[in-house]
Amino acid sequence: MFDLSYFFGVFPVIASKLQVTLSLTLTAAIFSIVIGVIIAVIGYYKICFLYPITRFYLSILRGTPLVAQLYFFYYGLARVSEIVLNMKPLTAVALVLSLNTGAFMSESIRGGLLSVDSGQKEAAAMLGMSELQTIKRIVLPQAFRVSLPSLFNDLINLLKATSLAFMLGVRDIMGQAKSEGAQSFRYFEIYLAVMIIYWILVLGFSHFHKIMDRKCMDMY
Amino acid sequence: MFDLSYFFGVFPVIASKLQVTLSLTLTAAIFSIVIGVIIAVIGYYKICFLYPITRFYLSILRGTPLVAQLYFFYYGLARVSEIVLNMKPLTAVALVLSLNTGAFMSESIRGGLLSVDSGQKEAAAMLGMSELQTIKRIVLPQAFRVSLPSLFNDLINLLKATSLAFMLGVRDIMGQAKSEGAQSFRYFEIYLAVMIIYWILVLGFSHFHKIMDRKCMDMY
Amino acid sequence: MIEIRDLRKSFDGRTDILKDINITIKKGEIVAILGSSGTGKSTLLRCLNYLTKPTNGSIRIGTTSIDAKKHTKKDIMELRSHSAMVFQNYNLFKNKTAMENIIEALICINKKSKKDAQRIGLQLLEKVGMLDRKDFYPSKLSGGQQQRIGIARALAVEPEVLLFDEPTSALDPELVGEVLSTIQKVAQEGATMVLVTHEIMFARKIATRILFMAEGTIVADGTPEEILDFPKDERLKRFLDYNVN
Amino acid sequence: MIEIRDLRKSFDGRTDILKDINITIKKGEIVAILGSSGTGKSTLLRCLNYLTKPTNGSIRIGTTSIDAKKHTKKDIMELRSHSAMVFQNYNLFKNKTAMENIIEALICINKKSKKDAQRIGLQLLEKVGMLDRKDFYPSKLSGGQQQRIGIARALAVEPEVLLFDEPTSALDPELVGEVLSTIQKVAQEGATMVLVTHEIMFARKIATRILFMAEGTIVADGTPEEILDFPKDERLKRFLDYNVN
Amino acid sequence: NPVNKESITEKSANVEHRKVRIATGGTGEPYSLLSSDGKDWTGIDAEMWSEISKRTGWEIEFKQAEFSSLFGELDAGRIDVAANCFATTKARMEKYITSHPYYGDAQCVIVNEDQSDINTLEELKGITIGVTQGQASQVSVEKLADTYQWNVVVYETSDTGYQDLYLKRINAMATTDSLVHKYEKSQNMKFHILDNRLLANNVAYYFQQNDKGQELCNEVNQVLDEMMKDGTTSKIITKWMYSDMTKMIRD
Ligand SMILES: Nc1ncnc2c1ncn2[C@@H]1O[C@H](COP(=O)(O)OP(=O)(O)OP(=O)(O)O)[C@@H](O)[C@H]1O
Ligand SMILES: Nc1ncnc2c1ncn2[C@@H]1O[C@H](COP(=O)(O)OP(=O)(O)OP(=O)(O)O)[C@@H](O)[C@H]1O
Ligand SMILES: [Mg+2]
Ligand SMILES: [Mg+2]
Repeated sequence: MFDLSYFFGVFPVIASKLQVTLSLTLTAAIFSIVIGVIIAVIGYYKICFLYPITRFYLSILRGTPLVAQLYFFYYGLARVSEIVLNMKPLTAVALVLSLNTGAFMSESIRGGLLSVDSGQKEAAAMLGMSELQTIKRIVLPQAFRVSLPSLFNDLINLLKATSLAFMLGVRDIMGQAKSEGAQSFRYFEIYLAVMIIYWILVLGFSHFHKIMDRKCMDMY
Repeated sequence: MFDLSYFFGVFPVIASKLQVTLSLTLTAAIFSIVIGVIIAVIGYYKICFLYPITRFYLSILRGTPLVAQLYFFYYGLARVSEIVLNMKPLTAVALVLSLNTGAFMSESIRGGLLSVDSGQKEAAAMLGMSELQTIKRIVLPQAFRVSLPSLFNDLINLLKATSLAFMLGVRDIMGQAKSEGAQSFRYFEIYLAVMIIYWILVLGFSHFHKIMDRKCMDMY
Repeated sequence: MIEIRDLRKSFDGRTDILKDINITIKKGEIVAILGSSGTGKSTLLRCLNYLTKPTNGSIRIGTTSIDAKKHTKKDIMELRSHSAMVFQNYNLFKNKTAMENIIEALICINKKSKKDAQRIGLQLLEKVGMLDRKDFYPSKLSGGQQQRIGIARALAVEPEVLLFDEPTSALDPELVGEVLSTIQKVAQEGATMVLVTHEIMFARKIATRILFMAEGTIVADGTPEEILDFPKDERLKRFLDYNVN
Repeated sequence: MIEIRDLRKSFDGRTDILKDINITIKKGEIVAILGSSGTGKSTLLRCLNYLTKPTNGSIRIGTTSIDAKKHTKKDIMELRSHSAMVFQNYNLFKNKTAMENIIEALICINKKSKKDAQRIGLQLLEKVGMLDRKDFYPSKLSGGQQQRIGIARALAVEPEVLLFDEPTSALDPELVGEVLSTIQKVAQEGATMVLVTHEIMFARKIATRILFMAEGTIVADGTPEEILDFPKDERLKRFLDYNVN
Repeated sequence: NPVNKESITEKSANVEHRKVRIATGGTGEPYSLLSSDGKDWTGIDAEMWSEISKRTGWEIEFKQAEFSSLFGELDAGRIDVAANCFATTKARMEKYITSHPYYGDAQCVIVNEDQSDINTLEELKGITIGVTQGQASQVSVEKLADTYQWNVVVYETSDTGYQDLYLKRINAMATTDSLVHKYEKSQNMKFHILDNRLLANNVAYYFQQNDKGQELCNEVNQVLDEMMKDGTTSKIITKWMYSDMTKMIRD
């Protein structure tokens, strides 16, 4: 049933795409955390005209499936924009993933922002700190600790979502697995290989999470 | 290029699967919030022998792709378990989605739990409340407000993940869209229809979110 | 009623915040603890119901005795069942109204019906002059109002031992007077009390015995007269000299 | 220095917590506000720097005047730049150590170099007797220690107006004395001060003028002698009668 | 032997320089398979286009994309041809220009081995039958569903359908011969193919619905006709499908 030799043969083939998955994940993670923070802060202070815009952005990006977003971006916009037309598929995927994960992260961060008691914000205001200074120096560092578990949820979802690249013909781990599967139909072996690879990646993330968690805990 | 009449024709065809998507989402949502709360509480108190078990559960469920989980469950376990063999595909999908989303929700809730200051827990302990009573009556209600945005992130991810059902031959909105697309290749029209349907669903969720948010806000 | 033996507490494993504390308190005594800021008064009080876990030593309240080195969760729960505490920073439940804060333990520990609990709640709210604020959440109460709810919450469970950590810090003289009479009434009903306070006049009026703490130890122990009128310890003398009166 | 005109505040739109307050405070005055719990002392203080937005009326501090009905964010920022406040519940920054709490504004508002800021920070820590706790996070400080950091944080920015909300509630007499002398020293340097306190002796020692509040209005206003020794208002008389002394 | 990116480029370097961009699913022989580094292309379409390139001197550039994206690429004009042994259906032909068919794909119906006495669709009345989305058999089966009172389950990929059939969660599966052969071989399973066949579908290439597409299509049609006439197509198809399915092209 389970073909061990096939498994050991296919494992390195799939693992060879690690680099694509990882580089996509990390690139998009960096951009999305930036987007997430900015949108969360706008949402927190309900900054006049920016707020409705971000709400709309959130509702579209969170509200529609990622595949459809990528499709419209890469194939729809390509008809009107030379830039998109000539864009490398990897760039397009990274961009759409950043925008999408950014939307999710912004909500995770907003949750954390809610957890900081208003007393400290008042203290900052009374010292003459601007809202931006307050959020940067007082609120965000504390919100971060509370948001961390959710942000890692988002990161893991992002990692998995990079498999979207295969839609544009870029083979990541999952794309490679699908190709191999379509060829050999040995999905048990292939999925096991995929699970192990992702699992190790997520274990890596979790370790990183634990370190950050412990750092945050010191204060309390 | 964009065929309006095809769009209006395909829209109701896709929307006809709303019921599958919604019932899967709601069923799994209920189970996963229960799983999420239980695991979060175990993680919060690091309850002796349960804690490592839940950590392992989390690492597997969050660490491996949902497709692979479903495949191993529905096709792998079916070879050894009569129950799985005779399980309706919809049940299997709902089960795997609950277990998976539960893992994510548990982390979102754990973040919220971290936000409740220890002073209140001490007050509860001093009154003689057990840890379970404290968490139920004092900590969770307050954590909930902070976790809410992340939980809705998880809910939206769950909604999208129900498309996994198509793998087992159950057509939800996305499955219907894919299968229509494979027939006509009119992906622009089809994806637009899909986006609109999901978007409306998520708007519905967001409205619900806003109501709960406001309720929580009253206290502070 | 209360017996503390060789109590020692260190947060960082190096410096001792509490050093070899030995106290015996009899039933019905009202013990006030004085001492300057940061000497470990709150820590001592919190050790009494194991909110802060001592590093060393044993504590007995009523029939429950508990040792820092070996004890179970159940022991701690039992120890706590004998006492109730008013916190220095109130620690009210933020998701509960004033009334709900007071009756929380009645419903959830004493298994009183909601109606009974509310009857008791109303009496206590009346006693601390907060009837008109009964449905306010803590975030909408003034400092003194929060403190009074904290006191009412502790009184509600009618414990054998009451621990007060600066129960009057946010109260004006008028309310201090009322709290004083409430506490004295409870004391007459047989409860034992340990109060941390920095209001010497309040200590004099209420206490049957005063402990003076400095640098984690008890340096003076006696009746209010002995401690306040005829202080012997140098640090105590200096402490009293600064008294604004 | 400070001018309050027709100040009114209502949280729920029905009951007025503050009613038609009119006060003028001259430069260098030390004004103590007395009154029982829940009469609106903290609210009045918080209105002075718009942490609580008044429902009605205008406030002037120094050169900045601001009206409840029409003002910009910039106006509020400017108003706040004239004053600093010590909160009743301290409100320290939880993610910053004692030292960092004090120098936060120096670095971030006054644009001092880190070295300069720390020099000032050390002086202030010394003044409030907290040098040995400079790297502690607020959660690891005792109540009185937190309060002293709160005071140091407000003093650090050297504002024209200092607002104190029960600055000595968690302090023992020895420290109260020290805070008193610190505040008097700052006053001599020309700062104006408004203090909410319920320690009448403290008010008598420090204040050049005392306001007595009841039910959201100022019912008595005068020198400490006028207010404390020859009270006229009935409520004031009762309030003073309860004084534990 | 596989088509290789470099070899094609080399060959065409000295001929008239014209580049034709092809997208393919590339997920499996006998139709179309791209190697994991994306450089080699094998299967029917690979050999067909290798031959077309030889005859025209065009430079061939191929790339992989998932099913839905393939046509997105075509719409966006990033590619000129979609090639993956696509069956022609009415709906598809309305949206795109299709070349002349190069073979006809017949679909079969399979059941589990222990039901090898079943040989006609009549005997499968009222059962549950699986098909894979996008395959020509989906249309055929859905058309016949009423007649035979079938409960049709559409799968996203063939594999899960075969698995369900093997586990007897469904009774039959409509698929293609070549796929069944391949699956049986790789999984060590045995299915029974009914004698009764489903309809055949023509297989062709897709071009953009515009003048440029039409022009290219016409040129490709010319070559395809040539290849059909001299038996090259027949040879390629027979090599991969084990029978000459060019005979099954329908009008
Ligand atoms: N969690 C902690 N970690 C480290 N040190 C602590 C912690 N909690 C308290 N301390 C230190 O222990 C000492 C005693 O604190 P405690 O709260 O008992 O003082 P206190 O006598 O109640 O003072 P106050 O009158 O100011 O409330 C203080 O110096 C404080 O800095
Ligand atoms: N956010 C709020 N919403 C509604 N009511 C409030 C709010 N904040 C304060 N109050 C009410 O306003 C009144 C005045 O509060 P304030 O804090 O000014 O009292 P105070 O004079 O400072 O009392 P204390 O001496 O107890 O601190 C109180 O009765 C309180 O319940
Ligand atoms: Mg204390
Ligand atoms: Mg107040």
